[in-house]
Amino acid sequence: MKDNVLHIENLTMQFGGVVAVDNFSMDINKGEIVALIGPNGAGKTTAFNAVTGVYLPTSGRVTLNDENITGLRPDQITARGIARTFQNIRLFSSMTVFENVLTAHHLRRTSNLFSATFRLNAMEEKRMREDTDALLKKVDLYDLKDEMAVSLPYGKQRLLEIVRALASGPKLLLLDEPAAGMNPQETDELGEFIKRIRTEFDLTVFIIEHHMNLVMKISDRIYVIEFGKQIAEGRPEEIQNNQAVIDAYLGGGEEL
Amino acid sequence: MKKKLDFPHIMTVVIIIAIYAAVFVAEQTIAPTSMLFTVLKKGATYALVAVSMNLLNGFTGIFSLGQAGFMLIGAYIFSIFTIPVEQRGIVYQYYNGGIIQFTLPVVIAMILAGLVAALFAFLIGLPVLRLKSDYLAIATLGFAEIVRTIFQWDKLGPITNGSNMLRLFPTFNDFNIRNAEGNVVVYLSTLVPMIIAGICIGIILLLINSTYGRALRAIKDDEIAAEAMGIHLASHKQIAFCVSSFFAGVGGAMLAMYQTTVQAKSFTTAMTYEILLIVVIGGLGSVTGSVLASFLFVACSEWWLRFLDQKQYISGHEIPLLRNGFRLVVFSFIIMIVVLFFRQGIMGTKELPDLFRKKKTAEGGAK
Amino acid sequence: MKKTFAIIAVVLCFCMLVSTAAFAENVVKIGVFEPASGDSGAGGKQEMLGMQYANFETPTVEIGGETYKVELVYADNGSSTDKAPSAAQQLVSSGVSVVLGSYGSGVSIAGSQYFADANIPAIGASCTNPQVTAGNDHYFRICFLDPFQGTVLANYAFKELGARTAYSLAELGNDYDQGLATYFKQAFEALGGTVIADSFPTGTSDFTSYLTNAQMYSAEVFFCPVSIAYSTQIVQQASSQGVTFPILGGDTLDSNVVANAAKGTDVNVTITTFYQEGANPEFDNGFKAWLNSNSEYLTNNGGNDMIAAVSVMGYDTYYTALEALKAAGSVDSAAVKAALPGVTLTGVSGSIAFDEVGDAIRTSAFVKQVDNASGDWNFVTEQTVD
Amino acid sequence: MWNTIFPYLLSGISVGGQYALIAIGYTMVYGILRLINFAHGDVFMVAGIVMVYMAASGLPLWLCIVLDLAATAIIGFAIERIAYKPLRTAPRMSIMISAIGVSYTLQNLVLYITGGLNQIYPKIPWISDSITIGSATTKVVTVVTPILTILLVFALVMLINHTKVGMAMRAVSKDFETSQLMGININGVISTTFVIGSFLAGVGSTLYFTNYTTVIQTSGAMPGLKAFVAAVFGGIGSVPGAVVGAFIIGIAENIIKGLDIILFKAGLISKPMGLAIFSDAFTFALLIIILVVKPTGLFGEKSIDKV
Repeated sequence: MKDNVLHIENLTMQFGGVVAVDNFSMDINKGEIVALIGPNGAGKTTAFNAVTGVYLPTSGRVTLNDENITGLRPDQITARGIARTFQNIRLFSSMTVFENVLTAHHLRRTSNLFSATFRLNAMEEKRMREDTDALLKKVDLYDLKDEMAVSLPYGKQRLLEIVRALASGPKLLLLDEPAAGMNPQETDELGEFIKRIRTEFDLTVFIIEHHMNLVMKISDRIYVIEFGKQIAEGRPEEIQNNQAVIDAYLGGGEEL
Repeated sequence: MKKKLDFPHIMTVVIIIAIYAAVFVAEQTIAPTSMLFTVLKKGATYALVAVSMNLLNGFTGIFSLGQAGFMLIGAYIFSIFTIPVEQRGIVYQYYNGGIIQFTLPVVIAMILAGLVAALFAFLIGLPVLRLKSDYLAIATLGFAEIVRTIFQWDKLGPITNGSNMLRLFPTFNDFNIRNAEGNVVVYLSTLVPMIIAGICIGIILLLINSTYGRALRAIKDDEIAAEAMGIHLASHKQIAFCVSSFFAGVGGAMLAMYQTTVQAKSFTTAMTYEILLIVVIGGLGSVTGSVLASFLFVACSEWWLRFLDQKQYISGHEIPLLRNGFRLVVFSFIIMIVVLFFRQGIMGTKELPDLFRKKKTAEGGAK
Repeated sequence: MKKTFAIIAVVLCFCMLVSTAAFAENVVKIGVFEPASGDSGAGGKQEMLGMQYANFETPTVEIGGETYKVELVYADNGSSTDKAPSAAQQLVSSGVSVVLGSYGSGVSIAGSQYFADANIPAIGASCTNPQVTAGNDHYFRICFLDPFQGTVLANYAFKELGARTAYSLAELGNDYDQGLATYFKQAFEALGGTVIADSFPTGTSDFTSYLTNAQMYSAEVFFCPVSIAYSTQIVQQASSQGVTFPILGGDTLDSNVVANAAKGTDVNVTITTFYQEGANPEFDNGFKAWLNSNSEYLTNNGGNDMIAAVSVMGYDTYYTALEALKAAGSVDSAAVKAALPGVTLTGVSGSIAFDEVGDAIRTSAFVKQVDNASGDWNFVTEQTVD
Repeated sequence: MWNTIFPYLLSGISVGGQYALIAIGYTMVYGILRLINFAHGDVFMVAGIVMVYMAASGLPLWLCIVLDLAATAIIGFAIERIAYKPLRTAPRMSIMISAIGVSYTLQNLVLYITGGLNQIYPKIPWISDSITIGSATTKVVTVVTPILTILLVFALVMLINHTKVGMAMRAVSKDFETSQLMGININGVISTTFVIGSFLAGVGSTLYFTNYTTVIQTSGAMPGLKAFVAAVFGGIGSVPGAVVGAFIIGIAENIIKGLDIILFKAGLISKPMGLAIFSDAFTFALLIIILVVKPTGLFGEKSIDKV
């Protein structure tokens, strides 16, 4: 497979007797936007957590650019180029917008504890701050930079979380229900934004989302899972007409 | 951080310089026996320890209750290495003068005190920092108790003097400059400890405002998000734990100098609780708050509220309730009121410069 | 929020000013550096009672031709070496001419440097550890020392009780306990006996296993030179464990609290001390009458009017201080300090004079034993060591 | 060998039973509020002080015990209402600090009332008498304690498993918010927990102070801490776990006190090492080891953090 970024192979995640993800495999290629959908409780976030190292997979393998990242810690995985957002927003509540984004630069530091404390890293610190400013300008959050992150309106918080993830310099961005709680207009803007950053930051995007309009509009390919198992894979129009998918959503007793 | 000093920062610097100048003048003019100096000396010591605890509990969100243990280590290391050789025979009376037969200069001994405390913190941090909040609290508390026992063990007597008192090491009064006759020319016994504490707190502030400080605050706010941002939890918690313990160790050395004697027995959990209460009264996450609260706490307990412990008469009538112990009762009620009704403490998460800034709606609204 | 704190601070400052406002001329302040709380609180209070009684008896003193009213200034050192510094500092800052105390050697040592720095002399009533007066010129004491007391106890255990194995139990971090235990061990082993020494951490209340240890080692005497708080528990637990060895202690055990604990049991409690009730009937009667005049005094004396030796020592310390003030002819602490080495007087506990270190010249100690039926102390012998 | 160890074992079982009664209070409160009630050891101490003053007032002893237990339960209830309830929505650290504040306050109040003097606990007939079992002589209370403890624990487990209140308690400890939504009277359940916990601490205090006779303001600190360690050791939230933990810790600390002679008689050491002083430290070392090896304790349930 060409330009493979993320490769998941026979991933299984078990909690006690519950199998949350069952022998799941997938591939994401460079520059793609790939969506993972499925009814509530299908194991989507669990799969995300297994990829980002929050959970240790029961079995299976995850590789990033052909490097095995199974069993690495979340911070190691982020360092290798996977950044993520969370289903329920996890911003740093005691920090401003600016500081939230600045914190992501900590990962790429060259200073050590001593040089940072005694300001021997002034150049680097200056660069971090300038980069943060530049990034905030790019995404139109610069005017809000000194606001406390948690005092922003909901939509902006979602946006800020994505920007914070971008600041860590990822190759692959994982978005966990970024449109949750957004109105249709905000959702549309989000879709445009995701497409825009893919180009501007040379990204590959892996997204979990319930807003079908958004998913169908921006995804290159879609994976569908139910009870932890893959039931379909394909381009948006293929998925829309897939009987198994329709059954899962309508017949599974799920309220959409 | 910013090169340009804005008005709030200028005011802060002015205030700090003014305080130090006032202390210097006061020391030369007021009788050295005044309680004021006792309060300032002990206050400076507690301020350093409280700030170091705040670094853990307030800024990193690690609920550690091992402070007394690290102070004990610091106090012991300092005093063991600074007792003059000729006095060791008296101090280590049951151990033939002990086995350490050299002394280190005060400053080096203080740094060593911090380093040894940090080393212990590193070793204990390896297993316990993985634990969650309350478990961590109780494990560090247990660690402090274990340290206290080990230092009292008879078999270590040649080093630690067993459970007996260490004394005759340099104290704050040795910072006074004396003339040939031994009379004090310049009083520095209060100013120097305040400067030492000031420098240490300054370093902690620099750390808090560095990229590492931001990482620590990120951990406090949300461990999972911090980890997803590439912050290695274990090593950063370890950094906070070791740095905090380093300064707790230095604080322990200062406490030794203040007390003039050191004994493992007195470094109890009650001491840790006392410091924790100071941190809470000052505001978890405010260095200024911890410093202010330390001086207030010490002043109240050692000075201002002392009259509550003595019988008092107003125009011949004895005021009821006042007798030994009443001070502590009043004191505990004040603390309970702060804990229950002023949860943010004196400063919340604000620092001194913030007081000179116009109120930000974002921050003010959160309370 | 901030206002509240400001108001509290202002009110406190005001209260403080009111409280420290001094009036009346010709007052000489004597500091009472004693534990009123903590493990040694009971002993400290009894020692204070002696000073208070002496102050009641002689409330004024002639200094340099003028009559001064004596004001006792109290500071509770809480029986702990970390609270002692601020208590000492409190006395120093209130301008005392001389300090009395403390019960407990550890706290005396812990406060010592503060008195030295302020050039204020201190007179210990019952702090028997050599370290209190060693290496300084401001600390004096009117009691005997632990090397002496330890030897007396060891002799008594070895010769009178015929013990060859002794179990000694001391509190960790208590300089008095550890010191006396060490001197006892040295003396007892010099006589040819064996001592097994154990220590317990502060705050212990379960002594059963330590008593079991002594039984297991087949100890013939249980030596516990510990605070009143611990000795009462040891005595009671020894009784319920049915131990057969006698319990031997130092001057700290000389308290009606301990005697009460042994009352009605068959535990033999023997101690060395400074004074035996009955030796000075005039003092005894006066003191008892005074104690009975006020319920608070009685409470502080452990509930009855039995005379503790430390009360006598406190009483004598007060008069020693008055003598020093008279000799100095001034209330200046430095003058008092200079006058102290030459002070001699005949106190209730015997004649008092200081040697070059500042220790009392004493060559005898009383040995007393609890009468298990009445809960009184019975005089056994007066021991001297050359 | 057995004769050497037996007396220590007996002391250990006795003190273990007393720790167990305190530990139950810790474990139940933790199970429901996720709060280390640092003041619990002081409630235990206050129970002792109240008893001393009641007995001194001349009331018959049996009435004193009944009133003392009632008073202790009320104190526990009052502490929860005054110091913890207002902080229900605050961060956990705030409540824990409030608990430390309560502990500080109780100790200082007792210091003030007693004037810092040791109080002698009244002698309760029969259980204060001495008996001889095998190679050890001890008080009757030593033997009574474990039996009474096990009976009380049995009653408590029955209460938790077979009554409505018990079911509510279990529900609240499983999921605080959902139970609230299901109409369980949360405050009622929490108060009940505190009342039961304090009552048992009161019983523990009667047994403990009958054995060790002296009460001062700091009497509750160490037993409280040890009981808490026992609760964590056994798996906090689990009543049987707390009891097993308490017995293990009680026995371990007494064995350590006699370790020198045990090792000596076993021929492993030739002279005493002064190991007895490690009796408290060993408890904490045990705690750290169990936390590191099995953070949920011997009988604790594992919980997964949701991301």
